Amino acid sequence: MEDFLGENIKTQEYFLNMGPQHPATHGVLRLLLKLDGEIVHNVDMDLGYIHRSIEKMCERDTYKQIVHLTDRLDYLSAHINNEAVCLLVEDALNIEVSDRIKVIRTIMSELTRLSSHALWWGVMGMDIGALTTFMYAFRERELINDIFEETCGARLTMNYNVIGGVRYDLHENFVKRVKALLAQLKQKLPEYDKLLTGNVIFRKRLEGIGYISKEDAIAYGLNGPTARGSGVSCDIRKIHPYSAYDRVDFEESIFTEGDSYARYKVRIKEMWQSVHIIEQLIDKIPEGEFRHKTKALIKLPPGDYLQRVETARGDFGVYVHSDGKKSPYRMKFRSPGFANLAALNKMAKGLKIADIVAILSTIDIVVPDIDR
Amino acid sequence: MSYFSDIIQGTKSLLTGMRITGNYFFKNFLTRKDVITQQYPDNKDTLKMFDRFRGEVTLAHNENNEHRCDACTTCEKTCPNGSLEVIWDKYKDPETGRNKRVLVKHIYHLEMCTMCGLCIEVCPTNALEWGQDFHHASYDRGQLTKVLNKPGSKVVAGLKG
Amino acid sequence: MIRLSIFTQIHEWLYSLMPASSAHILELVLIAAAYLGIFAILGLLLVWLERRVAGFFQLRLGPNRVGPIGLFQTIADALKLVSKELTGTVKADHFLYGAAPYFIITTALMAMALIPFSQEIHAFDINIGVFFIASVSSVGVVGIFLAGWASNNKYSLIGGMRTGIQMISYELSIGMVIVTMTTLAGTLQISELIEMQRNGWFIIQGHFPAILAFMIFMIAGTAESNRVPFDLVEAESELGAGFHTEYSGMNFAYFFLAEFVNLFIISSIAVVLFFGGWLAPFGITDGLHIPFIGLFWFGLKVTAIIFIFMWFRWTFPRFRIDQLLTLEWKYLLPINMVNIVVMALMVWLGLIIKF
Amino acid sequence: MERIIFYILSIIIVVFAGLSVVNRNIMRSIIYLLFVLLAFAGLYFMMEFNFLGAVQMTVYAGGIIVLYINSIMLVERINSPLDVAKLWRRILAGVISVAGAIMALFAIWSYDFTEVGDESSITIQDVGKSVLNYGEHGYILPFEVISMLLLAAMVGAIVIAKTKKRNAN
Repeated sequence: MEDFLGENIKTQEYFLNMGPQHPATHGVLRLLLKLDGEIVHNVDMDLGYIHRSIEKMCERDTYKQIVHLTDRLDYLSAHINNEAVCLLVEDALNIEVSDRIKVIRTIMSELTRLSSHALWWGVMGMDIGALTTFMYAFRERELINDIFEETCGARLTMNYNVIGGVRYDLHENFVKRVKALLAQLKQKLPEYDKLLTGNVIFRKRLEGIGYISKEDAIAYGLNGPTARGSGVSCDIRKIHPYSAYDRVDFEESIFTEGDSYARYKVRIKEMWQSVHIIEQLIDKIPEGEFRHKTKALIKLPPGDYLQRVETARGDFGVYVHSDGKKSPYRMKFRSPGFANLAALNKMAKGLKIADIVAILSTIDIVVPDIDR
Repeated sequence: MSYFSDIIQGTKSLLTGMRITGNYFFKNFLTRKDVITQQYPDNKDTLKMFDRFRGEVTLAHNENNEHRCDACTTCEKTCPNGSLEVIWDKYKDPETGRNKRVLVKHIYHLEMCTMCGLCIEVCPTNALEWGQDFHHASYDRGQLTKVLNKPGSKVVAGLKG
Repeated sequence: MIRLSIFTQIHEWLYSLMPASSAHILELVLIAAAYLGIFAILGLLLVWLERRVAGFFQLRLGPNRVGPIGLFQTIADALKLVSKELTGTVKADHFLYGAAPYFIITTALMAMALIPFSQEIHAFDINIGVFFIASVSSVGVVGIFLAGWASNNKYSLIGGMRTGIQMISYELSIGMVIVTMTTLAGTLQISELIEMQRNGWFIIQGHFPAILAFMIFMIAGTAESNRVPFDLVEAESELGAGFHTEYSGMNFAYFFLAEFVNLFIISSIAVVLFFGGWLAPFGITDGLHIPFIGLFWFGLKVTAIIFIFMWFRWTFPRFRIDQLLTLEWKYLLPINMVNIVVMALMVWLGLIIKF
Repeated sequence: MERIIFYILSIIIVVFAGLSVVNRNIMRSIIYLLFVLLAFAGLYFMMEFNFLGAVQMTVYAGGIIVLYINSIMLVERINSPLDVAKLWRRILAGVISVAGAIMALFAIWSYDFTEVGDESSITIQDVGKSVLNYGEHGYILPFEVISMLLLAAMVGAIVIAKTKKRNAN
């Protein structure tokens, strides 16, 4: 427009504070938008509104106490975060956990992923403007949460993993409930597709929006479904299999378009893959111990340790530098949301306000995960 | 020609979506079968949580108003948030003549508790238990600080600590 | 003018009581008051209906505590809103900020006067009927615009700007649909429009182009009443509450009420233009002299149309602003123009279905 | 009764017309202008020129004013009050407007108005027929000329939109 109008008539840029209290930012995230009318020229991410210094708290706590803190990072993949810390400590102490523990952990992780993606799907619809999807997604999510509550005792911050196993044995209803859930998911996931995926408005809102190329995705350190939407193969479950992932057959869901719709499709496919993984494991949960005895006070031998897991949002890394004391000298969480959010400016430049909301949704941010 | 096929495809996809929501509407309207929400305050009395539900930390009392806490303070040390405070007193056991601890107040700060369950795990005498109560809302923060041992309660006789 | 027998009695009683001029004024005031009452009741009822319907769509029950099946829920809400503090921003343009809700309320009321509730209850049967409603509702836009501007809030401003663009575009579609149907009917007067449908509703008389016009009308009507998928004006997930972000209490309630009354008005126009207004389907109740039967049929039809609008709302995602414009200017407008020609040809060649 | 309404409308027109000129807040000026236009529509309705009144509302109140607001919002200095013109300009403007008013009044007073009986109001058919009539009192020529003008405007708008798109690509 500026070329056409020449020097004399200019449009005025203005700033808009999106957040920290805004329905689209999924928490207390502040985006400072530089707008020209509706067109976004720049996005500044302003973080730190719910920083709780969890990493610093970890330096104070013993390893057993640290586990439950990780619930509070990415609260939608609480179980997987717990698992990361447990795996790290078990590796460092050379504890070989039984097959039963591995399988239980894997099933739980996949259930967590399903529940997280179900919530994401509902909220995605809400961000785009379809309010009903939220309730439909919660119907399935509630079933998963019931399974969690029956076995772990909590619905969100499960804190089910402990160092050396899991806290309780599986509840006797577990297998029955999971099978019912899988049956329902197989019936309802196509409904998700009909309601949202195929919808022409929805597709027009996402297709070609928020494009990020494969090179940029790698350069920005994107991970998880966000990167897989750009064709980057980065599934930790495939690259560094942990727990029982090496014995199940599943496909890494990769789409190469790099736009919001690709990221959306990745997550929908991941839900199907999770169903597939659980199906393989649920009938043959091996017998064995569900919890190995560990020392009352765990001390890691001095050294550096790293454990990566694939949460619902991507590559979650735990790094510990131990000096041999009862708590880590330094604990660092590499959270997937932080890296993914960093690419928002790249994705959203030149698009509209409504697109920012859609892109944020397809990145699937959880603000406590970003702020820690 | 894509202009017209776009219109037809788009309309079709919209109608597919409407069929799904419409199905649910009429099913619910006629039978209330798919309703997934609970009518909460109505079912307050019949609502039962799962056995392992972690509502709050409680100190188990038996029918004689006796608990199993010997005031060893392991739970207090283990708690990552400082939600538990064990206040104890010394007394001389008349039989053995040794100094022993007795529990005066087991204070529980619910507002600080993250329900991690470490205290219950480490308790050497299995005195602490999960409570099923979830009606924790209150207008006053002070009400969230609870004393776990009931008034007049004693330690179970013969407890080894 | 109002012609139902009880109204005639009141009319005569008033004129017998006092001189003609004062009776006339009093009658006008009474009618205005009656319409204000209808306005409020309709608004509250529709809000209740929306929430109830939304509940069923979303696997919930909706309001069901206050009164039988939650009917008094909205009254309780209205009481709450009345008792709330009216807040505003310091640097707002207070005159315009205060005036904006009344713009919308007034225009909605003016359009209400033309709604043919039944053969008898019809306050203002003007010879340009439908066109008048369209023109009045075009003024209502200014209210939303002002609310967005005067709030001195950027979210409101964006909402206001979006309204302007959206309304100007979609009024065109509504106008052209009206033109299409007038080509068939040959009149704009609402009572005549309805009487002409004794030989079959216009959607049957005009068959294919009329159905197309009806579909376009439903789309444009959704846009006119700012509902999903065209609720960019208040787009909750993008703009907070859009143009009424800064309004609270009763000022907010006015917007809310007017939105629902506008929905009713749009549905009424659809019923008048396509579904024969107060006429019974196939004239099944024509011989019977049941009081308020016209009101019953009209209400039934309008409720059905409103239900479709609600169905849209609880199914579809929201458009983006440029897609909204693309839809109007690239799809609806050309189709509409062709449709007018087709309709004119049909009327000319006498290809209309009449019973 | 009608007389009272007429006076009310006239007062609205005069007062708000004055306010819309005097006011230094551009947004308020527009709104006052809107009131003036709406009051004019009211006058038309009083005269049973229903179609004209409705057109007045749609085109002026609904269309032109919204366009004004839209374009004014694009102006950079919308928040600050308008500048006051120089004194000689104000005097000149005053003289011109007074002269215009005198001319208008002179024309009105010199014309010999005859009272028209209460005829039935003009229907849409009448309007349509006279617009597409090429005989006496027919408006077919201006109608077509205006449609050509609108076509030109539309083409212009498309050209502007297209230019932008080519640059973007």
